[in-house]
Amino acid sequence: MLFSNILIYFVLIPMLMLGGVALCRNIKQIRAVAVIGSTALIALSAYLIAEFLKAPVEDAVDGMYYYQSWHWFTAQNLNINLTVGVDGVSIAMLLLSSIILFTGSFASWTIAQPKAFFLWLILLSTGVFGFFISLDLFTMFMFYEVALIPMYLLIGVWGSGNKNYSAMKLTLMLMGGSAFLMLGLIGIYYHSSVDGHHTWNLLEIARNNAISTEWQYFLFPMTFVGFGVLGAMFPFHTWSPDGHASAPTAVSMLHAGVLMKLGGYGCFRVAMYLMPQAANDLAWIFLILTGISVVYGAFSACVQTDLKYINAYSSVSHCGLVLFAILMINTTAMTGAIMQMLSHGLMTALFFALIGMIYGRTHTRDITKMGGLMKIMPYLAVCYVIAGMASLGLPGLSGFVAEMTIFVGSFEQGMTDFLAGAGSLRLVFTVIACCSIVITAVYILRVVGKLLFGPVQDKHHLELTDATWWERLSTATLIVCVAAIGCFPNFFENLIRGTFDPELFRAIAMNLNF
Amino acid sequence: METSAILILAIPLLMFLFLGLAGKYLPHKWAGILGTLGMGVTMVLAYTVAFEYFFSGNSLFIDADGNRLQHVVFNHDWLNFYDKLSIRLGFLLDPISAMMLVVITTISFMVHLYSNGYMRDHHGVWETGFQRFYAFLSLFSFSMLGLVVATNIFQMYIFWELVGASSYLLIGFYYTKPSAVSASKKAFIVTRFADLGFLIGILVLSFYVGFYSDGNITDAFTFTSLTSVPVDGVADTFQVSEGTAQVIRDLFQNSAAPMFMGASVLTWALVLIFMGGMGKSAMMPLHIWLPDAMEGPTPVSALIHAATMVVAGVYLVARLFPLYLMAPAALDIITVVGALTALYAAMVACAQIDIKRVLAFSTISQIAFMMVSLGVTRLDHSVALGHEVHEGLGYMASMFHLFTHAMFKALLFLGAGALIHAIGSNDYTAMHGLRKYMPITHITFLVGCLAIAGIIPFAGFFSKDEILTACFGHSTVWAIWMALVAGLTAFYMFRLYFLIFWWKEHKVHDEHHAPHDQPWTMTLPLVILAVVSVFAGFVPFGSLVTWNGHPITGSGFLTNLENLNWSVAAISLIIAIVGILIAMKMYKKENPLPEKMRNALPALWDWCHHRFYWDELYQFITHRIIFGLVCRPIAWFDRHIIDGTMDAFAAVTNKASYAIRGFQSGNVHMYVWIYLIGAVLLATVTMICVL
Amino acid sequence: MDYSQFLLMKQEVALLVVFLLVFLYDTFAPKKALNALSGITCVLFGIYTVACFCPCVTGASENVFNGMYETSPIIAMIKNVLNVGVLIVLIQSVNWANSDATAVRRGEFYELLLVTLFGMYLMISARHFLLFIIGLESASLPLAAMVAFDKNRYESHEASIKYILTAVFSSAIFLMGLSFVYGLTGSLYFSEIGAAIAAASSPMLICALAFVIAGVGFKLSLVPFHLWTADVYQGAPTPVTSYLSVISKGSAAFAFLVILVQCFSAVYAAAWEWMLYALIILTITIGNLFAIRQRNMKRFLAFSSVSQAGYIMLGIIAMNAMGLAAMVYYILVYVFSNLAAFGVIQAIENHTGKVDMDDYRGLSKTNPKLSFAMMLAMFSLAGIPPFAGFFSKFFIFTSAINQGSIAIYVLVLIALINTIISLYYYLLVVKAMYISDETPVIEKFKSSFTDRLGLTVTVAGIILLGIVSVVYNHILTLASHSSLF
Amino acid sequence: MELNALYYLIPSLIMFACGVYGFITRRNMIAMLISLELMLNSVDMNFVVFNRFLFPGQLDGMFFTLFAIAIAAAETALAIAIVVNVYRANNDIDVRDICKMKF
Repeated sequence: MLFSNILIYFVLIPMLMLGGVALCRNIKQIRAVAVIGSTALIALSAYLIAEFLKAPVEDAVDGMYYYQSWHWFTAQNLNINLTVGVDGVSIAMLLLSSIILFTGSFASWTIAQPKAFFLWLILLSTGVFGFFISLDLFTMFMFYEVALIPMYLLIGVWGSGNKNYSAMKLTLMLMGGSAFLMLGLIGIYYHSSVDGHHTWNLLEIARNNAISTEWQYFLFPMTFVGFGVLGAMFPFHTWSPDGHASAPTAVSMLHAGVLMKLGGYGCFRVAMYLMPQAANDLAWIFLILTGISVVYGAFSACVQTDLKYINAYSSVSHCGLVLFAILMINTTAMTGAIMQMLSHGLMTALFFALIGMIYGRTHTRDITKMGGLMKIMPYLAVCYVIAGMASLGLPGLSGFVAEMTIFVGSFEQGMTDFLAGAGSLRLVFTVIACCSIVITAVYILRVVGKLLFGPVQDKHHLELTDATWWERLSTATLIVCVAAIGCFPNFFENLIRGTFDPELFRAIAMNLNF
Repeated sequence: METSAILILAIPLLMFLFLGLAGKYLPHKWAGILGTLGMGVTMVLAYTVAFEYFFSGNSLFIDADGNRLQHVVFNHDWLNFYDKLSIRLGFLLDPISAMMLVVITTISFMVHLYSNGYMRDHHGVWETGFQRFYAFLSLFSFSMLGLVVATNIFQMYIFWELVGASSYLLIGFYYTKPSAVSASKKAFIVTRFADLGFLIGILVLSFYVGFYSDGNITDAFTFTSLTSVPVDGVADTFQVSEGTAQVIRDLFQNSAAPMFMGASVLTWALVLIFMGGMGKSAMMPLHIWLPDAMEGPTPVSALIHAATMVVAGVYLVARLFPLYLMAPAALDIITVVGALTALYAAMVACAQIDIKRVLAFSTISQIAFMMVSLGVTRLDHSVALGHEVHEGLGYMASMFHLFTHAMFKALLFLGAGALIHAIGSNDYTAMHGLRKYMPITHITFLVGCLAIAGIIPFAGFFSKDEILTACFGHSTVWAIWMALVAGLTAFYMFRLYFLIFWWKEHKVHDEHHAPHDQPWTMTLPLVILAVVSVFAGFVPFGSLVTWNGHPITGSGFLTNLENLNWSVAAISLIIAIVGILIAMKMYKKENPLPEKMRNALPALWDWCHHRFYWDELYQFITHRIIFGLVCRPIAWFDRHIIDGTMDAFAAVTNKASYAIRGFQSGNVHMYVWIYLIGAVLLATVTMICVL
Repeated sequence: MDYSQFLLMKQEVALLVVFLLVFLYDTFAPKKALNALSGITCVLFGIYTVACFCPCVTGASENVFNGMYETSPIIAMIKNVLNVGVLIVLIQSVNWANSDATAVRRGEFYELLLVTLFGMYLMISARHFLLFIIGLESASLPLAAMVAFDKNRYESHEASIKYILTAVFSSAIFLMGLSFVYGLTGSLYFSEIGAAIAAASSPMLICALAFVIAGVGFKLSLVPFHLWTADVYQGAPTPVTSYLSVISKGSAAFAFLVILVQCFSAVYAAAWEWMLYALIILTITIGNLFAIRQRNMKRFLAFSSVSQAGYIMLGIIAMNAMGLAAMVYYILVYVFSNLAAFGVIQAIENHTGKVDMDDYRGLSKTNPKLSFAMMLAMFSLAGIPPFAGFFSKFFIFTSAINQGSIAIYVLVLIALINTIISLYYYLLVVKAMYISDETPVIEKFKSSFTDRLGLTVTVAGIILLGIVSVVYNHILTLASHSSLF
Repeated sequence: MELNALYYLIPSLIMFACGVYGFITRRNMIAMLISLELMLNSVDMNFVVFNRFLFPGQLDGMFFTLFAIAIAAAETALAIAIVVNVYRANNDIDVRDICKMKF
């Protein structure tokens, strides 16, 4: 039965929410639907975590729990199934998504045209949830694109500033990425067959490991770039600053918090998982690109004056670190990458929520035109400082554990490579990436100093009010999550690490043997 | 024991959370009392723990031969990187951590107490954010305590960062003042830059330890084993855990160990770690944040930027000292950096007007003393001016000085705070001749000055004397250099003292508003610290704190006096007295001598007064080079080249669209032409290709 | 003669019956009763459409008239797809047909339309060029008359003269090509031609091939044979445009596949594979480039349909059942998507006479439902999930890549990149309707029952056709049983 | 002199070419239609000739020609009707004047 599998509810609940919102008559009902739905999703993912942590290994199919497959397009060896299954990483991502949807609902408490807004927002999250539970390349890709297109309208209609341009640019660039991706996926489908039996099933493809090396060299860049565009990999990141700057609050939150994670998730779950040989051989190309992303984004952020641009570039830097760590192809660094995804997701959502709330009051995002907000809206300002601290890697908050794990893992890999005579690329880029912690501190403190501290710049701002209860709830939730990861990292790392067991993740095993 | 240990960390943390979250709803007074009480309890606990460690004679802490042992009270996994490496959080008791517990809790408690008075104005109106202030103080105390009891280098790094952040918050306490904001930013970023070195150093160390050992790196990384490295000829290490210790030792001594630019990678690692220490301890050239950090409230300066946080660098080197012992090159670097910094800071301190800045530079200079002292420590037997030097004396001296310096420097800062609070200005030009108005402050300040100048029997004398002895034992050049710096120290401290309390009569406009001693909350800590500063010199450090736990002196009250190297003591005393006398001559009474000297060497004055233009240099590097030549071009590149390329795709598509629109001319003839050409081309091209 | 053969031509015969009924009613009904003509036609055709879904051919394929005519489940399927499209066109055209200007001639419209549909049936089923040419001409000549249907609009005349001149020219070229084929093989049966030219290619064959491709490419509006498309689509009455853009194109695509596969499969790699690559790239790219600039919605959709034709062609490349199924499915989805778009355009045109994209600004505020339908249509055309267009695009790309060479990857990549351009201009429409802040040009109005019915059907199709996998699975099963390959 | 297929085919091709040329150069629509007739007739000739000379045993080509003639007639009739229509609307049958819809 379709509904006997718990995972399907991650898609089903958003769909019900869609229906619910469509039937709503006023904003109160819409809020209720959004909040109830997203709370249910959080509960569901929490339940999943609890179950996962005590589930016996035998229940898993290649590390995937709740594995189940339903026929969809199956005529004539097409073999498109609706295959679901989760491992620790997917669960972590599901939890992240539901939390951000929850907080995003609160952040858009008083949005204009709420019905349409929530419809699109929930459609977007349907895509996100579907993507994370899917184990079938086709389904995965479908949900991936479902998550992309609502962005256009969400930014276009509810955005601000140069929204037409940004929305179009974002959509086209991301779709451009998915064009490469689609080609890559179809290529994988055709070249992974054993005995003429084609399959879209991720696990089967990985198990067969039948893609020839030459084809891996062709398909790996396709898929990696395809997902990398969404992961804001240099030089395909340029949609991100404009897109984030124009998007409304909840959309920025969801986009930076969750959608960009789709990119990183896809990179390892599809590109590296299915094509281990190419992942090992071609990692250096992308390592250079992502290494550049890390410092490049950070440096760019240093001189921006628009709050959202600063944060968008910081996302480029942090998400660059995710891909960077994934490309280290070792368990520690990749675990760190996922931690960084979680951490960045929550913290950047917090940032965007706060920026949205500040912008909603001051009607400007130019840091040169604001100042001394700590005096005017202390709650928001304190939250901003906390977010900033998380971003620059203060221990006790999530950023530190993620970055530390990444650095330890990458350094280990870099030195191993170096000592094995395999070049010092990883080592050099690890050191370069480490430098980002300083640059991050520079731009974070620059903003905090200019925006929150110092004398009040604009006298009109003195009349502004502090956060409302829904804004407090939204930000407090995120802060609690950020602190939870920061204080109890082992809980989350234990969730994640299983995915990158060399026995399951062939690329790591290859890298180790090398 | 374990309960006390947990409570020592937990009370300040909980206090931070409570005051941070609920402080707004508490009356100011209660927030202050609560914070102070919390810290008081912590202090008592720390005292009991330290007392138990040093004096109980428990076999956990001291072995049969009287060697002190390292004891891990608890140690829990916090973050597993991989099966061999994880971060543990724990509580390590050994001589230096027990000593630091005492120092930190004492000073912190004094500052908590003192702030009750300091953080309100003469009419008793509380500073805005008073509760926040106490929350931050608690956070800082928690971080600092966590740092000193760290069981491993990762834990140290974690709390190291937390200390940095709480320092940031406290320096920027007056957040509406732009100078405070930029000072806090500067402090954070400079130390962060240093931490980058620390981080990479840790990574290098952790990798090599893991690479060469089959065992668990986490265990190896616990200080108990990191510092139990057997050193040639000396067996008395804390606790030899063979496997990992042997690995580390091999790493250093194995000629096959990897080299990088002529030095072993491990030496590099230690130098990088020392870079972290340079940042926190404000060694040149990373010292520039400390003088600016005086923008924070004065009690904060006393707590963080005089007594505790800034010595974290020294503590770090001391922690890893057995490792440094195996990399003499790293120690030499520490010596040179320390010596240069000491002189530099002392010179600059002579030309400052702001009393807190003088104290700040004196702090830098004194910490440099400790660094030098560590840097000159070797285990070979050496002789200083005819007397044999105890093995590892420098280490002991450094820790001793750390201890005494914390006391008298906190005293000086709190005294300065009292003055500032009374006068409302940081400049000595606004003070002069205050001795009659603020007698308690005057006396305590004088005690502090005497202590730092190294006049017998004040605390500073003993510790500084040991340092100089250690220097003489290692290298006469550095010893003389440091002795001169000690003289300068005496000079600038008494310059400050005379300019504040003498020089000329204080002008009082209104009897009611004449400066006066502060309330008991402020004077009590002064008095207590003054008393400590007088007697701290007699603490038998040689029997309590040594690099390997092996006592080098007896434990009597007068041990320090008995063990004095009198030749060295004489030199340092003479130099100090000369310094004081010159200061007295120049500054006791208003006279034109200082002016004359300034005019005689204007360049020297300018350079000293402007701190050798380091700030300007940094300003140039950060703003012109980093921002102007890196950030801006990158941002430009992003907007115009990368973005431009993407936009160009769109523009080209549009252009192409316009360019080819002529084909759709609306003319049937044209349509047919194109049709025909298409068909014929299709045929001919295929024919050419196929046939 | 075995008259039972006609039973196998059930669909054609039934269509003729419908045609006759309509014709007779139009001729003999009293003037007052003529108002019911539109309704009657829709109902009759609806019944016919539903009836056709009952399986008529069970086996793989059946030949009639010595193999001149063939029918098989997949052929019945494509005809059904066309029927559904025509039914929707008919429903959507009711308003237009009943308007004052056309009311007197609406009978002719229906009759011409049904005749062209009959011609298309023949094109699809023909296995002999004589039958094919009859089908082709009867599918295209009446269309010229239909294009000229709006007597009072100048554009209509211009469109029809352009159409007839180029169409006849094209059929002359096509016939020339056919004569070469005949000269080479001595037969006009597809199967015999295919057998005869199994040998190596000759210049004459290549010429013949190029001319045949040009001739059918004209109907499909492949670049560079597409130039009539935009003008005709713009000038023709909107129901005719929608009919032209989906039904005519769908049938031509299928016929094209049959001709290429049955007659010329022997010289696939040697000759027409590369021709097709070039045509596909040109068609998709040029169609897109032209579409970017268009402001007139009909002209805009004309160019969009040009580029869609390129995607349809991808189904031919694979030369297997999967490609065939993907193509049929693509046409089906395209029918629904494009007709949804045209449905909205018609509804607005009938009420306000506006067809400019700029007039659509702020449409979502005054007519949210119409804008919603339009948006879904645009998303589906652009291939956005979960709408049907995504599935059809995915399947057609998948089937094309089945061919396996690296060249096909490049081709598909170009096609995929072109989807980005197409997404851009489809989003322009969405932007005009939803994002533009200007005051709406079009007033709020209530569309008629038939408009709403048509749009409901198409929107339901757009949403369901993809997700409900039965449709594609069914088509794929039918295609795999086809005897074409 | 033996008459072979080429003797017929070459004039036929010339006819076709003339037709194309006329179609492309003449601006009068009636003249264009005449050119079209030329093209169609050359095709008819081709079919007949191929049938007669290459495949004399069958009648496919012949019949095809018959049909083609009929279709050509239908085309012409329709085209002329439309030309008349255009003339009414435009007072002109110059093909270059009917290019209001372009780009």
